Amino acid sequence: MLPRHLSVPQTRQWFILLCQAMIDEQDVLTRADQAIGDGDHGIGISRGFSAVKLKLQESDFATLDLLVNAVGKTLLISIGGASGAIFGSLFLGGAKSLKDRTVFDASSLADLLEYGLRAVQERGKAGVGDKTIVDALQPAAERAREVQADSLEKALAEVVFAASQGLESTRNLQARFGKARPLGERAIGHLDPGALSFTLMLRHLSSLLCRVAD
Amino acid sequence: MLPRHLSVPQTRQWFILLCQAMIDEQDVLTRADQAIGDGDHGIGISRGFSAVKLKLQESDFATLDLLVNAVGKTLLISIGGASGAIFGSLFLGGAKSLKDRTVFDASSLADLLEYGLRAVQERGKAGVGDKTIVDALQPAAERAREVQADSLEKALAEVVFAASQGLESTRNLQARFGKARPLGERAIGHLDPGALSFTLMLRHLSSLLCRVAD
Amino acid sequence: MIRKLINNPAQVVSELLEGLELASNGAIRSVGPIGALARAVLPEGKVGLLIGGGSGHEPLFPAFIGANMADGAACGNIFAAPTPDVILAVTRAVHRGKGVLYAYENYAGDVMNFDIAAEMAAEEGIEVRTVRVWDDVASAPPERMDERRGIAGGLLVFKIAGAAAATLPTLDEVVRVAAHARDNTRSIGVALAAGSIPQTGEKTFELGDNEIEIGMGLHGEPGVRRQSFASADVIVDQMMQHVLADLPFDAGDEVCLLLNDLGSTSFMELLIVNRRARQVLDARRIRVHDTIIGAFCTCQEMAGCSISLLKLDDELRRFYDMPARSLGFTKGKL
Amino acid sequence: MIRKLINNPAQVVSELLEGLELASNGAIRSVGPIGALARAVLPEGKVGLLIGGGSGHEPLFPAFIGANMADGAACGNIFAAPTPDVILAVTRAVHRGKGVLYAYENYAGDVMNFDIAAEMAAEEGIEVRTVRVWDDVASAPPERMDERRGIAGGLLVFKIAGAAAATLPTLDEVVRVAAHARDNTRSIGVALAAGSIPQTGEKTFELGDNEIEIGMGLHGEPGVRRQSFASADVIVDQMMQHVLADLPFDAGDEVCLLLNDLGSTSFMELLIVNRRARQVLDARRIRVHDTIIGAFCTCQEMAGCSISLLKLDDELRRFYDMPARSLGFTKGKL
Ligand SMILES: Nc1ncnc2c1ncn2[C@@H]1O[C@H](COP(=O)(O)OP(=O)(O)O)[C@@H](O)[C@H]1O
Ligand SMILES: Nc1ncnc2c1ncn2[C@@H]1O[C@H](COP(=O)(O)OP(=O)(O)O)[C@@H](O)[C@H]1O
Ligand SMILES: [Mg+2]
Ligand SMILES: [Mg+2]
Ligand SMILES: [Mg+2]
Ligand SMILES: [Mg+2]
Repeated sequence: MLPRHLSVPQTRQWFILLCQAMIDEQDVLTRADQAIGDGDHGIGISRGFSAVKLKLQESDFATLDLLVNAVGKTLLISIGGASGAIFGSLFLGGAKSLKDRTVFDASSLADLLEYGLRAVQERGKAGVGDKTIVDALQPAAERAREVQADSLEKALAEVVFAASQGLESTRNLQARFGKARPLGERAIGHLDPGALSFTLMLRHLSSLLCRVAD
Repeated sequence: MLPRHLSVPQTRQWFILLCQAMIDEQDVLTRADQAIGDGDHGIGISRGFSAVKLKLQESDFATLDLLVNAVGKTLLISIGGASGAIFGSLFLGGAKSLKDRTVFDASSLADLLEYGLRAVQERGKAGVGDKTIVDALQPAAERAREVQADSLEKALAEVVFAASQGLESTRNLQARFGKARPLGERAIGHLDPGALSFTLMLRHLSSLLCRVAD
Repeated sequence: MIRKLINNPAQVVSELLEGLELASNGAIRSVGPIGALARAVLPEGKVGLLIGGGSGHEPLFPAFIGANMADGAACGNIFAAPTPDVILAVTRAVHRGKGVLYAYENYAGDVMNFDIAAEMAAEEGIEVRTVRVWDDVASAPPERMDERRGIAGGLLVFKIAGAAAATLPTLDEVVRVAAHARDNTRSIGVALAAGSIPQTGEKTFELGDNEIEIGMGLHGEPGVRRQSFASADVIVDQMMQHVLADLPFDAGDEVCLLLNDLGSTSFMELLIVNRRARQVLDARRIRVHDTIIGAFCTCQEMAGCSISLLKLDDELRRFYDMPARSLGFTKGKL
Repeated sequence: MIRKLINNPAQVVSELLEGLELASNGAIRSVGPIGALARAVLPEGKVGLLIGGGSGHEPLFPAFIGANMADGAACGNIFAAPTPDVILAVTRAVHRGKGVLYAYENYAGDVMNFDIAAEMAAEEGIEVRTVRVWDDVASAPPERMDERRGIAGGLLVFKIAGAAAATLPTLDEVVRVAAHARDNTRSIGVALAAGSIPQTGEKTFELGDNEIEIGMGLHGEPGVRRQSFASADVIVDQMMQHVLADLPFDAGDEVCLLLNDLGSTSFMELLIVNRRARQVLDARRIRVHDTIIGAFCTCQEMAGCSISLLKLDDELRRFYDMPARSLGFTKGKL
């Protein structure tokens, strides 16, 4: 039986496992960004999560906000480009909702995604339908709020599904932000790279939960 | 029976026929110069003989030296590169030996090649064995002197043979001049482009003799 | 197998910046994390000019640091906007009490990272203003001007901003002049073949054997439309058509003309492009004050060029004509 | 299908020169048959400096016409030395009573055509002297120095000759300074991929997928030896080894360093090459006075670069430091 929630050390270990999984997604994300962007998203995400892995391995964190803030700050100063600012803002915004909390449960997930979404939209001004990360992040945040009373494991499965639907919705959208924008219709038929990396992140968090030691 | 010699108008027609034949050698000469040079010899020769063809068609010439001088001057100012100076000098030098002559016979050929060789060697300083045009020009000039009493047709056949042997000798030589020089042994196995174009010129003169109208 | 004169592909940015620093003989130094460079000597009371963006487009951005040019540059990874910590480090280094102008090209990543840095600088009491370059007429319609991409026209804006920042006493005035230059600059590119990302060797885009793309973006973002290959004159006519109609440039105007190699197009081809561009301008009675030809804003070994036009007035001409010196661009005065 | 921004391949030279003339806004004009260009305004009593050679290597030669640079240029067809009539026309145009210096790169075609022109000029009473550039250390052993090819180091020689011709009163003195610069200049190139001849689209040489060639000539003439591809540092170490040993350059020397793109190698790669070159020079206690980086002497879209070193003394430094202005090279003084 998977734990209903994680301690801060367990969350740290969980995030470290996530890092390696995201590093291994480099080629998939490179191809996605080649189709409708400049081909650097995979390298950026891989560089970002490599830096986070080092950061989390070298120190402990007393509370969730300190842990999540460290993830956000590290992504912000290591990925660069649009997704650096976006992923950085997501975690930095999310950390604000976890002040002094020491238990990562479904409600922590809901708070992190809600505040993260707010920060991303304040920074990037994109909304659902603009073919950006928001198309996966918003449905994920909304679903997380609905299942915040469930176990972390169950909530994550729901949130992953919501994000995946949002990701798939980006296939038929034209981009209103970022390097795909000038493509017009030529962006149709391709998934948004940022929405893809965000959804892959949630999928790995969900599948890695079982490997977090008690 | 081919004429023992040609008048100036006949020689002009003969040279005009030569021009088209040399223009058509562009690809052969390009490949030869690609192997051990910079690949522009074919373009240069084609450009040069196109200019000569125009020059000879637009005016008549009273004497052989005026005709041959016009060929030399035109090649000099249209080919460019090493072969422009070399072919220009060959004909300009040769023209000096034909002052006020109006009959092109085997002895005219011998004089033209001898004075041409002298001008080329004064300009380029190359000798037999240096893998340049001189390796074909010198034997041709020497053979021409030996057969200067024969008919033009018979003399040309001998001169073509001598030039061809000289050309073939360049295959196993290292270059001491021009762009092939730094190749060292790597030039071995390839004919010298300048020797090739000179030999082709003599071969075409020989085969075109029969088409010169009486 | 990536056939480029690089070492470890992952170290490309730090090594190119080290090479630039060495080439400057001490005039340019690192002022923080990798990517943060600034002039070693900066007069007190000068308005600071900070430019920057993703690497891989050299000489753009760091090779434009210099006298009467940029005071510092924040350089990101290949094709990735610089991170806020790098931008902030350069901001502190170039701040001489009169505030700092951020001038960069209008890409989502740049806008967000530079905004975050500007907020951080404000918290430290450093006033920052921003002028974004959006000269690529092919990247969005005129009514959505602020969605347009920035390409080689940025050199003209940075050159004028550099001259203004070296002479005008306040940030407001420097911002006004820089924005005015930006508003008068229009560019368009044409792509003949893709460059490749140094780390992966992947091509930035695919073009058919007989295809070119007018309006192609600097990072290989697809442009207006693909069409079959044509002669230089045919291509230049179309490019000039786009650019001239956009400002618009009218008879009697005076312009500066920038012909920029995107990576592997020869100076010879740029001269042939210039021949046609001048024929078009002369026919429309548009005078050319000065012409700049070379590789200033590139995309690795991409084949193609961009044409940029800056409409001059007395003010812009004054700053344009001022001498300037940097490793990637020099404007002499004898 | 030749994917280049050209029109009729047979008109490439005349069109590129027309484009250069237009870019000069009247400062450079045609002075005879195609290929003959000179400055429109030349002071009386000036020693004339005429440079030239085959086209296809732009900016070299015509884009180096300008103030404190060359007074005129004789340009041949692609990769073919200019013809004597073109050289003579430029000679007449740049002659201001003090004679003319021919400075060009040491190729058989150039030597013969320029010699013919010099003889023609002498017949018209114009004194002509000649300095040939042979900076390519890989093209012949030191004992046969005058058989060596000229490559990008020619820019440094022409720059110094231009400054000398603008200041020194006699042809003899200008010749002495130019020859002194030539004697102190050494270069070597490395080829990664071939360029192609515009008229035919033919590659100038073939290299295996995993091959590079150190010492490769400018026109694609084969170099010293082929070897397998390696990292920038490994390649630069070998190149510097060749060049430094040749003069030789010793500890305590002061040099100018030129890193020249041969056509499609990025400014980024040249900065990475510079990083290693400086490490080698610093380790040998050889000081670098100035560094020039860019595409000055190219071979169409050839990938690769050349490294040139000029050993300075007080005289050469004075002329090197003088400002200069041309479309292809500018040295500023603020
Ligand atoms: N304004 C924005 N708001 C939200 N997400 C954005 C915005 N701009 C870009 N993105 C996200 O960034 C992703 C591209 O990331 P990346 O390729 O690393 O950036 P860059 O465009 O700088 O190369 C896009 O797929 C999109 O999801
Ligand atoms: N010094 C010389 N003397 C005689 N012939 C020469 C000399 N230098 C070059 N050549 C001839 O010129 C030919 C090359 O011509 P071409 O390719 O047109 O000149 P370039 O080397 O300028 O490209 C060589 O094959 C050689 O026969
Ligand atoms: Mg991208
Ligand atoms: Mg040749
Ligand atoms: Mg990017
Ligand atoms: Mg040649």
